Amino acid sequence: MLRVAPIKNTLLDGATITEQLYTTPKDCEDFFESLEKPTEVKATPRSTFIRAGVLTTVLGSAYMEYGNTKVLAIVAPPRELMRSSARRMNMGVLNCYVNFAAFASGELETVPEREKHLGGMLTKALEPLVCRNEFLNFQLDVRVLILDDDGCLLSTAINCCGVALVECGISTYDIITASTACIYKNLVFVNPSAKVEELLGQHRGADSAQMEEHGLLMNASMDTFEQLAQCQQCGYMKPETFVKLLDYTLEINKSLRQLIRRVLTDRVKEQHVLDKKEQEAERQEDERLAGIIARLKEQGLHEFIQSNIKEDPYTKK
Amino acid sequence: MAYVALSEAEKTFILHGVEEDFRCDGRSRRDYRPMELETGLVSNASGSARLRLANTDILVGVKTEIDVPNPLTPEFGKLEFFVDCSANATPEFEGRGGSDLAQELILSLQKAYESSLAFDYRTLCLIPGQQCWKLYIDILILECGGNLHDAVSLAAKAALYNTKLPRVTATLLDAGVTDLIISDNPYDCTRVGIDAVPLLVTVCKIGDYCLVDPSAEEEVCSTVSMVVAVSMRNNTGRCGGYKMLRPFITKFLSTAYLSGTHMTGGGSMHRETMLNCIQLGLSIGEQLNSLLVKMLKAEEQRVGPKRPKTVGFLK
Amino acid sequence: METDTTDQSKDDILICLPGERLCRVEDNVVLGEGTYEQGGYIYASKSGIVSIVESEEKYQMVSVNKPGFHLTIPATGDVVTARVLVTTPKFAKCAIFCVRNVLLESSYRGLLRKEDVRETEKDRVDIYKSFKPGDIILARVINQMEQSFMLSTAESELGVVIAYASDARKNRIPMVPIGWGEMQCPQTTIKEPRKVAKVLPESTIKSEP
Amino acid sequence: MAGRMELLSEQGLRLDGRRPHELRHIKCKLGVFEQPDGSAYMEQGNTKVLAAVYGPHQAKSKKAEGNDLVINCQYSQATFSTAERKNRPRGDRKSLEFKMYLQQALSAAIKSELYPRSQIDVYVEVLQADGANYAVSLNAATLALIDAGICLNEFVVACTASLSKSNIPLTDISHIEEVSGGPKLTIAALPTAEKIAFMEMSERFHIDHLETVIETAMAGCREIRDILERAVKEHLIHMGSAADWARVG
Repeated sequence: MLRVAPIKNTLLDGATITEQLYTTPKDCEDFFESLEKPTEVKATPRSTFIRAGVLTTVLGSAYMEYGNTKVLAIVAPPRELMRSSARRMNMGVLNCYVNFAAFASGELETVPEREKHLGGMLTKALEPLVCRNEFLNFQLDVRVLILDDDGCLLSTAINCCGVALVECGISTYDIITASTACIYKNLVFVNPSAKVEELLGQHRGADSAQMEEHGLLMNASMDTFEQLAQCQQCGYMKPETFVKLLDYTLEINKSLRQLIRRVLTDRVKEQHVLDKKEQEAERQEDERLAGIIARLKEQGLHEFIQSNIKEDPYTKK
Repeated sequence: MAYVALSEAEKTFILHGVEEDFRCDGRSRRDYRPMELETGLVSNASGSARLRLANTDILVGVKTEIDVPNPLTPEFGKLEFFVDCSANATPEFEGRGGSDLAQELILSLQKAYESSLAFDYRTLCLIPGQQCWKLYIDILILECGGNLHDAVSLAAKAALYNTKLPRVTATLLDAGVTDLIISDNPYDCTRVGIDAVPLLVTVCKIGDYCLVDPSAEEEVCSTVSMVVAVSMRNNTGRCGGYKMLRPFITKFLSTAYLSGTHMTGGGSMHRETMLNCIQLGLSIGEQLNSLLVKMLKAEEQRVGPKRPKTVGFLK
Repeated sequence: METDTTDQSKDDILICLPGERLCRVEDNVVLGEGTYEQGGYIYASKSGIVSIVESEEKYQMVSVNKPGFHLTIPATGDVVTARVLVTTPKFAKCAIFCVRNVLLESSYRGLLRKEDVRETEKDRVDIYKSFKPGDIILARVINQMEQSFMLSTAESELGVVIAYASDARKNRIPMVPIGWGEMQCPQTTIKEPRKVAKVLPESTIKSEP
Repeated sequence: MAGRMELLSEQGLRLDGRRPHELRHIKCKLGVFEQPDGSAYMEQGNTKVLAAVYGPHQAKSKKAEGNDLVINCQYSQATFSTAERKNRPRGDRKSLEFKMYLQQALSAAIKSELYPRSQIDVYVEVLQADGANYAVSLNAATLALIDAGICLNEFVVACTASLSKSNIPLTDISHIEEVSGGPKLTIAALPTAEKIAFMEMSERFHIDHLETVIETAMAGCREIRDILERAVKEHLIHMGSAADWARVG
């Protein structure tokens, strides 16, 4: 009776995805029981690792691990706008593409739809962040590759893209931080894992009639002017719980912001040191050249020097 | 949305209008434009509705199909949205032009209808685990006059109200296989429960004021807008004792829930402005919902001679 | 300024991140690169080192420059180096591959119209007498259209910098300018009309005997 | 033609009770929308079609060859228009085919010498398909062109015709008659000038019946033209009444 969609996945022929998400509703119930219920809500981010400039081939790249959700973001320098659509106001266009790695998620038939959904939401979150009036008539492509999916996919992707944009030198109004919180059977989970998120998805929120509220809230904020870039809620909740979850996520965002600021500052120092070394090497090179010229000059080969070393007109020293 | 080119002077004119709470078409910040709603236009579809909000024209058709339920939710039916931007609205929608706008509308509708508290999927189930109804909600956008989210959600709710699912009886054949007999008597049908179905209310921020039902011009000069999905749920459990006062009571006891809000428009918002956007959206959503349900019931009562032949586009 | 100043002692560079407030807007403060102004204050929009440059009439330019590499987009008014791809009677299509002295990673499309080739007698310009496909030119960006940049070589120090003789030989050597309208190939002494850029110092131009 | 249902009962009535030469009931309205330059809605029996016209405006650069008029059509059918749900409104073979037929028929009607190097967009949306979709779309497109004020040589009108088993010609074929295997001839004609702009036929019948079937289709076209003309006059009077033309009568 079950329609099993045999999706041929070449990369996965050998390896099988170990943990199978639930197959029957019964699984959800006993998974939920097995879950250790958080007594009080600690609004702290998971253990995160962020590294800017991980790839040599691309100018702006960042890798982020949020718990065991692993995401890689790449920002290409702006290029001309391909299709000239009349809708373009006075701002540049931002396109975000999210792709799952072949081994990232178990059920493969929902992947293309989830990719489109995440891509759309990511574009909406990053639009207020980027100073789009500076690259008029240009389009900026941001690509995100999801290596491992353990919940909070969208918020991790937003954080990672924020770091990649700053790393690439695109001017942004502020540093963006995002986090997720959810509520299921009147229990608040912060940074839900993939299994908890699975509980909320596919209309299954209200198995038992007395279930009042369930839902998930993702919030991306920019704290210099306490602006909310994107606040996206799905599920079914009262306005009061909406505000409660919002405040939890804002708290998490604050601590995430410190972490990202430290990463970026270290990155700038590192590049500054690299720059210094480079300038140092360049200076030595010039001195060596000047030394050769001086030596040749004493030997009176003035015309020879003059004829083939033209004063380099283009680099204004 | 169809792109309306506005000069700076026009934008400031609209901005000042919004500040004085007197928009260029005379409405205040909380008013909606006049709407016309008609159900039962398309005879090929199980349910249909046409909504004309000023110059936004939406036609929704609901068609049904028998499908296998999702193994994770054996006793729930299925719902699928499809939005088509017809080129009638603007030449820009020709061919695949309107696909990103359509994608955005489908996403916000799917999120709003996702929770089973918002839409009662149990009514669509035939045989738990084996057979269930699958409703295709096809939305056709004929003219874009701004505020598409609200118009689309209102028309979808009206079409769902108008949907007539034929009664299905299951006979147990040998070897456990159940065979479904669908009755073809047009009047022997069940309806889909729509009281908790959410409505999308777009609260648009122009300058530092929030307004509802933005027209195409106001949408162009707004930096950011919040789409609030309002679902009314009358928790019948509590008012058990006042059976005879029920209609009066449920009006108060039905509380408004949020079933899928998100921000769109490419701007950002302060925390306080977002919260009073949500408050405004909730209050407007409640009024809109009660008005819609009253109107649908009224149209249903006009049966027999009083029922005008469907006027449709001929008005 | 709430930037962290802990490790500033080393070589007193001031690191800032996007969104950090730099200073208040006074009349003599000019917004530099990598900053934006909001509510009377100047904020950083890039991560990097803050530099305050005193220009002549006591104007301070606050700018943030990012160490490491520099992502540049040709802005209106920049002098760019471009290669001529296609010439038609009305315009020359070129690919911009370097802005000021920063080499770009991906080339941008440039368009040099006939009227913008030189200041004098604008309309009687023949593109094929000024540029040939394959030449390297210096030009100034005057406008940014939808799909490409509008270039102009109207000033005297703009125009062809490196040109190859148009007779297709393998090892082509660059031609030497002999005046502002012509270039000569040292091997085959063929003279070809070009709009030469006045960049080379006077002494290197051998005057016609 | 095995299993071809009997289109005509003994008493000479068709499946939906019409006489052989009778048309389905036609209702139409001009000026349905505000944003397009011209729009029209037409109902012929249960087939309901919306048409919108934009233009004449500058032709997109890639299509303007020479200085003649480009008619850009799009035929799309709502997913809920047929009994069986279509999963794509346009882009399938039939829509592209109808798009070409529309272009061919309309180019015969529009005076293209008045609009050199320009483009007219004609978009047709079928809300409900109950047979003769192409014919009703063309009639709706004609009304939309008139509403947009585009000069036409004459009303271009389309009508379908078929042949029952007992060789009696039938006009205006509905979906059931179409599906039950009867031959179907679609004619787009300029009735007063007795010219045929476009003709298409499915299934087959004997050659010497061709003459009578074409004649019935042309009679159908003339009848539809009169109905459309009455509707346009009514619309003009209604529009004109605002600026008191109505007294002209």
